[in-house]
Amino acid sequence: MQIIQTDVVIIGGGGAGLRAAIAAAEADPECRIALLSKVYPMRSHTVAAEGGAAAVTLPEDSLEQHFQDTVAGSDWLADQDVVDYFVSHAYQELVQLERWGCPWSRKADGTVQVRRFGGMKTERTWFAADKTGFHILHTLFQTSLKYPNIQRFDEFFVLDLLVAEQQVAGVLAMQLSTGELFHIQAKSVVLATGGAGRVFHYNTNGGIVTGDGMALAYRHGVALRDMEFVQYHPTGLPGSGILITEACRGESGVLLNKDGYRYLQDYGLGPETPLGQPENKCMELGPRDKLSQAFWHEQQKGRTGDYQGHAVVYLDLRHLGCDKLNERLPFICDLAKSYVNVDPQHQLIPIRPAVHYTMGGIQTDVQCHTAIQGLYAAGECASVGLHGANRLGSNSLTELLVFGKVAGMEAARHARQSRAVPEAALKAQCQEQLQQLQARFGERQKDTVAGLRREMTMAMEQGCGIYRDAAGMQQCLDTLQALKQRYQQLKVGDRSKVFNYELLQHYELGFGLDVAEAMCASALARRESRGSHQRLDAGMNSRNDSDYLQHSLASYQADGSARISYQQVNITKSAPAARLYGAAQSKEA
Amino acid sequence: MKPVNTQPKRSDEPIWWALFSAGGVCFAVFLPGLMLLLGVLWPLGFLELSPLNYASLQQLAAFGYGIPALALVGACICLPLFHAAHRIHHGMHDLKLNTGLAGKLLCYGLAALLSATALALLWCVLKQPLV
Amino acid sequence: MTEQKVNSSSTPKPYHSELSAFWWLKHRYYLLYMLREATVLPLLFFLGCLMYGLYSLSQSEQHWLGFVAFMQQGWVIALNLLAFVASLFHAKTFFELFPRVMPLAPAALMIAGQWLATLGVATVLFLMLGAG
Amino acid sequence: MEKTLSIVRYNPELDSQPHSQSYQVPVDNSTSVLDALLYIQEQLDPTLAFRWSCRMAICGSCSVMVNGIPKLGCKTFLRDYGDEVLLEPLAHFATEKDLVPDINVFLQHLQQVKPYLINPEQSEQPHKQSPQQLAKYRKFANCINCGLCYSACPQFGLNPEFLGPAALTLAQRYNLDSRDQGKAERMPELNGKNGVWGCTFVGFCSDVCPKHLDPAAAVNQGKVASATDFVISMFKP
Repeated sequence: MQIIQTDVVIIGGGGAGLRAAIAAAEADPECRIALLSKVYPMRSHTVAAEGGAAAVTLPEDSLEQHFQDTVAGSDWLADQDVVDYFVSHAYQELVQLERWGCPWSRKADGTVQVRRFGGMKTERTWFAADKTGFHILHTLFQTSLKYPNIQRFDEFFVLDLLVAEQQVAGVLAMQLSTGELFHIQAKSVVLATGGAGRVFHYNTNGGIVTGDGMALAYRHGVALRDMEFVQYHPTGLPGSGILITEACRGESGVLLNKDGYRYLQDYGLGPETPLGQPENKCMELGPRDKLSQAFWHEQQKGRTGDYQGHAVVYLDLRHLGCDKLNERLPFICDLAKSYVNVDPQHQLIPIRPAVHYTMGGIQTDVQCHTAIQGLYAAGECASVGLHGANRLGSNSLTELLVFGKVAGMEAARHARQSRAVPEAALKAQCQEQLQQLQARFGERQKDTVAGLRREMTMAMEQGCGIYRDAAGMQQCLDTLQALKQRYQQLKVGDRSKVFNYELLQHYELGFGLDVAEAMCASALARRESRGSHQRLDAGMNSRNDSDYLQHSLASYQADGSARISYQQVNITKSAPAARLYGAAQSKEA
Repeated sequence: MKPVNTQPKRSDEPIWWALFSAGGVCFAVFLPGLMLLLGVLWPLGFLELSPLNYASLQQLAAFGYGIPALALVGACICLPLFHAAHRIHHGMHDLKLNTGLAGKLLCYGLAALLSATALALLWCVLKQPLV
Repeated sequence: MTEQKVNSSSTPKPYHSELSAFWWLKHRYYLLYMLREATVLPLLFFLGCLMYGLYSLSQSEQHWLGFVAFMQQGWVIALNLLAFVASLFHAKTFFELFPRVMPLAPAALMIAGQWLATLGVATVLFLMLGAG
Repeated sequence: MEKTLSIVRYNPELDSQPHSQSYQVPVDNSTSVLDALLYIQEQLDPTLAFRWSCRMAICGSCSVMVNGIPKLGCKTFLRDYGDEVLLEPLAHFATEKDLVPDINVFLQHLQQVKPYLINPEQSEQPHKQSPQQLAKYRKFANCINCGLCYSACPQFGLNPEFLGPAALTLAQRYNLDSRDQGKAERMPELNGKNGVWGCTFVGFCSDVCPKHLDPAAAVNQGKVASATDFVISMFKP
């Protein structure tokens, strides 16, 4: 086992991790930063974000409106102090990225262009064609190359956080190319490991999005917050779940059912807006939870089409014309041609909802602190309290930047003043992990990693989908617990040290099972419907502020199960009200 | 991993590349017509090519076509020579014949030598007394 | 950003395979590349002919007639025909590369312009030498 | 319907050199090379090693040689191939295991060209940049670092110190950016024999680029820049 000493360890090389690394490097040039990632940073899933990043930009817009949209979008489960901080720091972060070279799309006068996005009152989404996440990630990665105090550990997989006396002291990681273990000692650790969409079967996420960081913190006693809120993106490709950005609708794309009818007008989002003239917060520009739920209802009514056995509705971009499609949505055209053999200029794109984003995550305060001293979290793996029960599109890319920076600066600050942790305790932890690692190897039995993973993802799909009920969730929870039992017996047959992906996936499955259980248990406990969490059970199919205007907290118990408790939501200026979209909100305003 | 050399030596390739490019243009623009005419059609007797006899060429030379003739030799012989030298030099590397500096000297040296010879021959033609 | 400094003395080595000198036979694209590079070989032959002509011109009419006879031999004509074809292949590749290296105008326009130049030069040569 | 995938495998702990192994894979009209690899790993042989993530041609992980041509596994469909398909690790890189190439040399080359905006001016406001100025470099900013161009480039195969298509394209991307002032810092790398002058315009890199960003053009535009820089340097003391 190699021992490496550093000041700040950042786990995850995506948008949040890179932003944190740069922030720490700038805050303190003396600070040694180790950036660990299980893939090369530019492979991180930030790369797949398409639509854009939100910040108040136009003169007619205001921080107040961005705040209101975000809070209403969250179904009042966002912490309003956090939203306040977020909206007021969003613009400067996007400008910072611009000054680092991000190729934002421009207006003719050379200023930054903004586009419409779902649930947003005003155009405030910065974009770089339809590859915004890609450009943000590569800009951050390339910028990070400037800083000599950022040391990269590419393709290192973190097996455990090292914690003693409620203070983090480093991580234990495995170098994938050699199988060698590294004890990396640090004073601060930032978790920036992304979401957990891969615990569901149909999702827009890359194969790496397995919830590792959430499980790492969870197992050390940090609560996972609001895990029942899992966002279904309304427009994924059938089968693969490949993301078709909301920007399609921002650019005036419309959704049709199998009869060619713009069905969203039946679900509180109408009246129908004229083709090519989208209106903010109406019809196709409603929030993602409402749109995905509308799909479910259409399916129940038998009004969805069929694409190779998948129920679908259709995204119509034909009226945008060749030039606009090429300028604004070139990647989408490419994806549609490659993966469903459709030319959006002339044909409808079959789409259906797919799991996209975990609103919940590692509980942190507005400064990204977790319950463990020196341990921070940012980005999708964290629940800083921004998204509540439903995230608005284009808030998460900005979140990476705003809170990635906070986490990096806080981690660097903490590293300067933290005290040493007794080494003996850490050594023991490393030894224990080493033993656990050895115990994973053995003769393969009937169960395989891939088999158990499939059972988990199907169970989540069935039990924790767009609409949920007690029986389905209970069944899902039982399945997950049974799978965890079987997981204990599951052995890795491949004993090779170099790029042992069977071993890696074994770990990932273990992390995923814990996260899935936290999701399911949190969902079962929330006996109301709010945002992305919609229940069919009698008496629970509407919002219940008197009992559930609270964050759920899932805590890891000794037996591996989740204990659910609740935490007050921080409400400062926006009292809970009805979420209004379509004509209703216009009247209100 | 090897340490990165942050200030690598400036390559002299721009000189050869410029000559190569100029020669490439000549090869593509001037030579196809010339090759077809002088190399194929004329020897086959498809064309009269009345100016292409010894006496007329001599007269052309005598009546002050020195500068155009120089340009013609430059464009049709010298620059294409450097074009060829450049491709052969890189072609050796492509074939893993690592001839190093010697190969480079040979390629561009020969091109220079032959160019000089062509110009010298032109000089002789122009200086020749009219018969 | 610094690279990770990691001791890996005991670890198994990645497999390196050397590129063979005949890598260009492996794929049609590479073969075309090598053909493009090889267009200079018949070019050199033609340049030799030109220099021979120049030499004979500098000597005497006798020499000149010798050169004319040389040019009329079958194998010389064949090689020069090859050189002509090679020059066209070279021209095609060269004209297509030019707008990518210097994107001054739409590529198709630049390519057409260059072919026009080649055609123009050939026409002038015909008129000067052939028509008289 | 089924197809046979011949996969070149190499386990450094056991093998002295690579060998190929065949697998039968069920295939339909939408099966990509990546889908087939995942099928093998999940159903037939969990020891098979390859990289992948986004499966939508943007993360650049799943690069592999398909019948001798570098391709993104997720964007290459078996419907376009015959009954037998050969998969090999990316050419011109060392192979760590099976289909996993060692791309550290590529990352080092990227770093060498200083691929970030260099501009000492401090401001709280964004630069102005017209759509025309953006269009000048935007194409070259679309590189996903998949490394296919390195596998297509014989010059990189012959000389691993050649900076290669993607790194030189990235240098050109920043040199062409109206907001950048770092060209002078980047040129020394480009001016060397392993910089732009290592290229002989084979052009295959542009052919295999999954994002069609024409790295060969970028590199050769770099030659013009380097030649200009050469002339300027002659007039400087």
